[in-house]
Amino acid sequence: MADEMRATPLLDELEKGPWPSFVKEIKAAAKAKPTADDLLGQLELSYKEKISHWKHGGIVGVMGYGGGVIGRYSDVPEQFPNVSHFHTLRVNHPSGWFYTSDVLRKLCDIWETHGSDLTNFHGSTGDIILLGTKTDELEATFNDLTKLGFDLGGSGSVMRTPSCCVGEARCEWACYDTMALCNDLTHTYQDELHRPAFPYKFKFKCSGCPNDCVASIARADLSIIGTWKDDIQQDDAAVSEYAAAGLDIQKDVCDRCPTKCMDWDGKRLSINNRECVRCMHCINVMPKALRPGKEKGATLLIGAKAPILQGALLSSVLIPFVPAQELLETVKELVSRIWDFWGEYGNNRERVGELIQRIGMPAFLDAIGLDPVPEMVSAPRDNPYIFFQSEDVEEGETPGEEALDEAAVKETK
Amino acid sequence: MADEMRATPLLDELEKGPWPSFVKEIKAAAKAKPTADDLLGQLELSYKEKISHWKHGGIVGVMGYGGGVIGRYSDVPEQFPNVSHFHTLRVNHPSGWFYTSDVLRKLCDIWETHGSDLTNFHGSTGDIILLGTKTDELEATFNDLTKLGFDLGGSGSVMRTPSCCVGEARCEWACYDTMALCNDLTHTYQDELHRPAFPYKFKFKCSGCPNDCVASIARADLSIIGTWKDDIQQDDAAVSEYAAAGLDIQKDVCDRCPTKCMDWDGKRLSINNRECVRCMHCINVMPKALRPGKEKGATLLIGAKAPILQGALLSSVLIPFVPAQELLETVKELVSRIWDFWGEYGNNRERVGELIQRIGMPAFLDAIGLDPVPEMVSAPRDNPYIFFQSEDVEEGETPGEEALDEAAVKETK
Amino acid sequence: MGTQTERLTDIGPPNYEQFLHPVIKKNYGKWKYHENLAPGVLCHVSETGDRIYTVRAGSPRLLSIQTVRLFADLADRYSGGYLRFTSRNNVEFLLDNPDNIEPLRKDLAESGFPVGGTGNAISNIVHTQGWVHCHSSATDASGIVKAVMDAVYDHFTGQKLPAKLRIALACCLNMCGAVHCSDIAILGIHRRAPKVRHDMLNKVCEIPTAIASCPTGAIRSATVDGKPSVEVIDAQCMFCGNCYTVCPAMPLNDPENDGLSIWVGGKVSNARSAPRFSKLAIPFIPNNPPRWPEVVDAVVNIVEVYARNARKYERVGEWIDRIGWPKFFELTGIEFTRYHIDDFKNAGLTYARSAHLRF
Amino acid sequence: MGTQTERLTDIGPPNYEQFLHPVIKKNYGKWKYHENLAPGVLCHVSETGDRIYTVRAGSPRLLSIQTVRLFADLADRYSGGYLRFTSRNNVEFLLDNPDNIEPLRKDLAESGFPVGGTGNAISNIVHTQGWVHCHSSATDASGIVKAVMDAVYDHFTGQKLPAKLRIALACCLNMCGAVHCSDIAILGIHRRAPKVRHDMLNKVCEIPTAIASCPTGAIRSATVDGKPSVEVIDAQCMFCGNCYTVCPAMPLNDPENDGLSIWVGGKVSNARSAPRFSKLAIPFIPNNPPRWPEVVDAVVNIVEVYARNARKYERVGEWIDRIGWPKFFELTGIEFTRYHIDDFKNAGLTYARSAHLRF
Ligand code: SRM
Ligand code: SRM
Ligand code: SRM
Ligand code: SRM
Ligand code: SF4
Ligand code: SF4
Ligand code: SF4
Ligand code: SF4
Ligand code: SF4
Ligand code: SF4
Ligand code: SF4
Ligand code: SF4
Repeated sequence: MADEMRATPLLDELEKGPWPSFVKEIKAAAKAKPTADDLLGQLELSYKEKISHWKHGGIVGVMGYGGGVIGRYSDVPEQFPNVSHFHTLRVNHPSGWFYTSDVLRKLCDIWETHGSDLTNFHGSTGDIILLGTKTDELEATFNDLTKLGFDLGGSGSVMRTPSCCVGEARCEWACYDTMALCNDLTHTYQDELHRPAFPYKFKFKCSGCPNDCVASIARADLSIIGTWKDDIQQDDAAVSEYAAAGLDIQKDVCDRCPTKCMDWDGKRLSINNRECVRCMHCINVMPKALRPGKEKGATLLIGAKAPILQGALLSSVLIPFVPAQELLETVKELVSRIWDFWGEYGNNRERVGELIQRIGMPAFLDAIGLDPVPEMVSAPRDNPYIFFQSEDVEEGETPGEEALDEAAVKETK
Repeated sequence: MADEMRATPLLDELEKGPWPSFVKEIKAAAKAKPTADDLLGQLELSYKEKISHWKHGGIVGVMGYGGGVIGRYSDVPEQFPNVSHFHTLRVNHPSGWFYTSDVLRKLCDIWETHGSDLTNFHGSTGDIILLGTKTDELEATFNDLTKLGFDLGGSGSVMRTPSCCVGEARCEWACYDTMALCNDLTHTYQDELHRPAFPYKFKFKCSGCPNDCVASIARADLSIIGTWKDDIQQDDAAVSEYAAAGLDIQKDVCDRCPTKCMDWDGKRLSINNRECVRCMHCINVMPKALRPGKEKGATLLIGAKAPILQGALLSSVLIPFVPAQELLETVKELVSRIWDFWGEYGNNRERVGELIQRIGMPAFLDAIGLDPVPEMVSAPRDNPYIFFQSEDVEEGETPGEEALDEAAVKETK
Repeated sequence: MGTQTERLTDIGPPNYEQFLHPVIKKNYGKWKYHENLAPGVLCHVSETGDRIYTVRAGSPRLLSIQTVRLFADLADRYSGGYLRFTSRNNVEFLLDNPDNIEPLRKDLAESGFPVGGTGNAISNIVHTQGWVHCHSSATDASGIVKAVMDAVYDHFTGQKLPAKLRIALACCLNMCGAVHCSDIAILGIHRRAPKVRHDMLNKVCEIPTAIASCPTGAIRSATVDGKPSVEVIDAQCMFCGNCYTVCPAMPLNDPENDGLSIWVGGKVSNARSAPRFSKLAIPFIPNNPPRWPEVVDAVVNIVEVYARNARKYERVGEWIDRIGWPKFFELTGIEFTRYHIDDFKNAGLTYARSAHLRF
Repeated sequence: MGTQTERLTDIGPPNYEQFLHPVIKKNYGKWKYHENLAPGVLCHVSETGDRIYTVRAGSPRLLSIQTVRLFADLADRYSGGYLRFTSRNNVEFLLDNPDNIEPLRKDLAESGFPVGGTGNAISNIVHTQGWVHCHSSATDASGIVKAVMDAVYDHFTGQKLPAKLRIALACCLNMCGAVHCSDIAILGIHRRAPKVRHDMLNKVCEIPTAIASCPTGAIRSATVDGKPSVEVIDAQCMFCGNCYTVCPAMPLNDPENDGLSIWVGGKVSNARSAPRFSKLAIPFIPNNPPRWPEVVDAVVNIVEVYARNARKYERVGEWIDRIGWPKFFELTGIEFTRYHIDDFKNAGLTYARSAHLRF
């Protein structure tokens, strides 16, 4: 193929420096693959002109799937014919991104046969990204992938591949089995993942504790964050060792506790666990001495998303605590109610968090049949604009359906 | 007049109990005044029917003034003819609400001649309220008031009577002369106070320090709150006396400091004045030991208002610090620019705070010619929706346009 | 200003200086510190060593001239004729002679005016007109204030609370009295959409103004029996009353559905924490004149729970910051409902967007 | 699901269990505590006393199959063939034998892969496609990431920062890297309204969808040389790109006006303070490939000022909480402009509504 390399003076600058270079990666692939070589060329052109040379893809994909492939076309195909199509496949990753050398090699072999030799480990949703191939290779790639036991991830208005932190596989703080839950959800919702049936995308992310190592509260429509109900497990001997080893427990632990619910008298650390908000800080600082409690489970939060259209959202508390053993069932049951309502009342390209913003949490709770609890708010309303429901006022109209009335109605707000 | 009292079984219940009773006040007035007596009757009716019996006033007032009188009419005049009209006059109070027995008596005499004998000392804006008289008494009351040296306050879309805390008259913490400023503003803007020329009302309130004893940050379109620039004045001997007297300086002072910028080693209190946010707490707790600094002045904040229409607003920082001696001039100069812009661009019944909400602070600052400073915000924006101004942007071109073609079918993502 | 006739106009208020006690005039701007001698009694000490004594008495604010004259007499007798009113409508007598404090207190007590309201007390309730003078009131003001102050009287004459506790009342959403930043706010609310008086609307209101007045766009023009008028989409109305303010033909007063709501945790001062709005505690309590027992009980309950649980110097809102809202509802026994969750303009900014939870 | 043919479909991902190191399988859910042995090297200890050693190496994320195979070889050599990737796209080798740590580190170093990113370090930069694969990118992703990581390399291989420092990059406002909660976020932005391709718009887009896509209502339908199309009211456009996402005929890429913005102080974890968004630090830096020196300098400056001034355990945002935003701008020398003041949907909620000020 491309025996003597094309000139890429700009990109070559990015081979310098200590951090591993993506340019070296592309060049490595370019040795064998004209697609990668043309990618290199088009990228050099983008660096020169300071503009992307990709254009919107049409719908491309594999038979019977509504997503999983991102179509991309070069807008300078005459210069770079090998990337005139350059579609990526999104592939469900194994929970926790665990692999064996063997399975990785087999994935590489598949991509060597069908694609550009370029990948992302991983995409930010968590999928394995097979970066760039032609339309007619898609079906073949898919068939080899499924034979190896892999399947496509999502794109478009579908559920996206759930992701999770390493959890119980390698973390002492996991309050539930994140990898099992993530794997169960991915398998349970294969249809929702592969065939667009939603107003917009829907993402799950599972973190084993409030450190939230998969950033679920910032990126998931449903964020599942481990926590505990009882007291922090405390090993006084280990606390003393930390103190002896020079840790300033007052300053670095107690004073940093957001609720100041810890007391250190120089000998003994006492925690007022009823005031503790499970922030993890003290545990993070003294992993040998403190651990989450034994009554473990998770908090379910809803609605995170990126800024388009009305500004970014973090997920907000929907169910403060679900015991670990009830988690899968509770999530499934809850999600079915949420998807029903969202599917019916969500506008096109409206994330569930945006729907809640539009109609208000109270109407949303009515709709999915959840009772309001104070844990759902950082504070009650401060404005006096209370939409009293007809059933609560004298000579009111027929009760029932308020939520949906209000949902319909408050779109004007 | 009403020789034997009318029966008011409900209101009589409110003569019981230790707190001074407004019913007793109305009855006292009712002895001599049929108006007060009919007020009593109508109020008893309201208590029975749980509804107000006042109607919207038409515009009533005194010659040449556009406000200062609130017109009120009974909706049951046949039952209570003496309150068929029952208008109140709003009267500018002397700064700080200071009086002599002599001047109070003269005010009473005027009201005895022309009104219901009922008053409010004071209305929540700060005016003296002469509560209830007939239309044809208004002019006469006004003339007697002006002879005594009093004038009307505001109502409608005018500047309202400014108010201030007691300040330097009786408070050691005043960082500027609140009463002088309040009095100067009231006199400077008599025309704006008496003749509607604004989109809506405009209120000034002057507090001498961040304790804000006239609640200016919650109730004033322009809030003027005293503060200081240099270090807190500290009397170490007095600090020790507080400690000796049993004050827990660590717990009650240092630990309550919002920026934790105070250090108490059991002997000496040291304040990191650069971290101090002038909250007043430590001074409040130890008035003999700590006082505001010597470099005094005020912070100007803009835009507070009640919730109608878009929700209540607290004032926000416009000018972090104005030296005390420059305060009057600065406020006048600033206000003229604000009123010009608000007058031109404010919608009908739109407070200046609402105007700022609508167009955004940046545009407001441009309009009044003030430079942005970080003190104006609790934090910079978190949304990426920046309206870059044309002067900051190049006239750009979009290359590669020809490349767009119909091969790019409709996007689905 | 074509109105400048022989009449005196635009003279403004009299200059305050003529009303200042000589000791205050002399020490104006020279005050050094103050002491709280007893509830309602303050002593301010000047750099010059001079002292002025303040005796603060509670007032119903709605005063007959008879009572104003009584205050004048007491001032002549004890404070050289000098007195003032406070931003919370209490009356303050300014004495140069401490020996006059006790006799003044006695005389005030005999006439039924309690001395107090200073320090960590419940001071007078800032309030509004209510049924005494306002057409848009959803409730009375003075009556509830009287009933509540009777119930918390000992907190006015005492100073045993963790911090100042400010109560305010407004009789409709216009919130005259700015109750929106009070430790405890009592707010009159309507709960039914305005009943449009089609017969008169076109005569007494500008239809476009009425339509424009609605923050939720619930009002649209309509023709009713031939007359141009407006109609209100009930489901879209949150009863703010703004339409009634601009259009008399849209009354929303309603004996059955008007009532009170209770709000907590606001503050104005910058002391320690920043100023903040009060938050909803109780969405609705029916009007129950003459003494509104349910409102009184609700306020007393919040005050007592606060007094028992808050730490020194914690205002109500600061106490709740520490214990969290769930605990507030638990301790007060107040029910948390869907109405507590904001669904107005900035709905969503008050949702709990973290995993910080107490169990 | 009419697609159930002989083809395998909807099988989902392979079960993770088959990829777990035996020690992990055995101690799954039994981990007791961990130690950070060195930058990039963790030791997790189980209740059973077993230990698993993790060696974390930096990765460019965009990997050729050659490099993936290299990782596989190293895993075979040192970690029984077991490895994983992290949520920040680093690769982790899982070892049961600590003697393999050093040789593995050496081999990785020789192939150019640094070990680090644990503890109080700057870990890998979460990022997106950029010019490598996305049409809406206002900048490249991988190139800036490479240039920045070269500059902060010692913070990846070291752990000397006050706390973890998370950097993320997204090449347009869609924010695929979810950069909105990062200690330092690098965000590609457009600054010019879309140039409408009237010639083809009607053929490739639904006009109503295009109009509806605009959050500010800046798009309205128009007919241009007889063709149905849309026009953009420039003054109302804030360049979000949503119209381009739904309509290929509305490109807003522009070499002169596209570039970067820098955001600071966000976090995701609930440790100490609640999760929060990043706030605007620098509104615009022009694209300057191949190494974007201005962006690199801006990031390095913020990192170094933070490293010098923050206290132990203070994330960037927590540090700014303590010193205040004015001080942040003063210390970093970044100019505060009108663009820093929010004027979008909830404008006003970020205004300073207290008298708490430092001088
Ligand atoms: C590949 C990936 C970036 C990466 O390099 O890793 C990506 C790439 C694209 N994203 Fe994304 N998003 C990717 C993760 C995300 C994330 C992060 C996450 O999932 O945790 C977000 C923010 C979280 C969220 O969902 O809000 C994200 C928010 C968006 C949005 C804005 C969605 C919103 O509601 O605001 C769009 C716009 C859209 O959906 O039309 C978008 C659209 C796109 C499109 C499809 C742009 C388009 O219209 O074609 C990009 C295709 C690029 C390409 O050429 O391949 N992408 N996108 C990530 C998916 C890889 C994977 O499957 O693992
Ligand atoms: C008398 C007084 C209440 C009292 O009992 O003390 C009062 C009474 C009225 N206010 Fe007020 N407001 C009074 C202080 C306030 C305050 C407090 C303040 O000024 O510090 C506020 C909140 C602060 C603010 O301005 O935002 C206030 C916010 C309103 C509003 C809402 C304004 C807004 O922008 O949200 C209205 C509605 C309006 O203006 O149409 C209003 C309207 C009214 C009207 C005129 C109702 C009407 O439409 O006719 C009331 C006349 C009652 C009557 O029959 O006399 N009143 N009003 C206060 C004036 C006395 C005085 O001059 O000293
Ligand atoms: C007389 C008055 C000013 C006036 O010109 O009328 C006044 C006078 C004083 N205030 Fe005040 N405040 C007065 C209304 C206020 C208000 C406004 C209000 O209540 O509507 C506030 C804001 C309330 C709020 O935050 O919601 C107010 C917040 C304070 C504070 C801060 C308290 C706190 O911890 O938040 C202090 C400091 C303190 O008490 O330690 C203070 C302190 C003081 C001092 C001690 C100042 C001094 O050195 O003289 C004065 C005696 C206070 C006392 O009552 O013990 N004053 N003070 C007002 C009396 C009202 C009344 O009759 O009760
Ligand atoms: C491997 C990984 C999870 C995974 O399944 O991939 C992971 C693993 C661990 N995290 Fe994490 N975190 C990982 C991403 C995250 C993220 C998500 C992100 O960065 O996008 C966060 C949220 C970041 C944020 O707040 O913006 C995160 C916030 C934490 C924290 C809280 C730090 C803080 O003070 O805010 C801790 C506790 C600590 O470090 O003391 C923590 C602690 C840990 C511990 C010590 C947990 C344990 O006991 O094993 C693990 C080693 C940490 C280390 O690197 O020193 N992990 N951790 C992720 C490694 C990413 C990387 O390659 O660097
Ligand atoms: S989120 Fe918690 S449980 Fe999961 S890896 Fe991070 S620290 Fe461990
Ligand atoms: S977890 Fe957080 S809140 Fe709980 S005690 Fe530890 S530091 Fe305090
Ligand atoms: S605001 Fe400050 S200066 Fe004014 S009275 Fe209150 S404490 Fe004194
Ligand atoms: S005034 Fe407030 S911020 Fe300043 S030192 Fe005193 S307590 Fe701290
Ligand atoms: S609060 Fe409402 S009802 Fe009460 S006086 Fe003000 S406007 Fe009238
Ligand atoms: S009361 Fe308020 S919300 Fe209801 S119609 Fe009138 S203006 Fe609209
Ligand atoms: S951030 Fe924007 S430009 Fe970058 S990959 Fe995502 S959609 Fe494409
Ligand atoms: S870029 Fe965004 S704001 Fe501008 S026209 Fe398109 S959608 Fe509207």
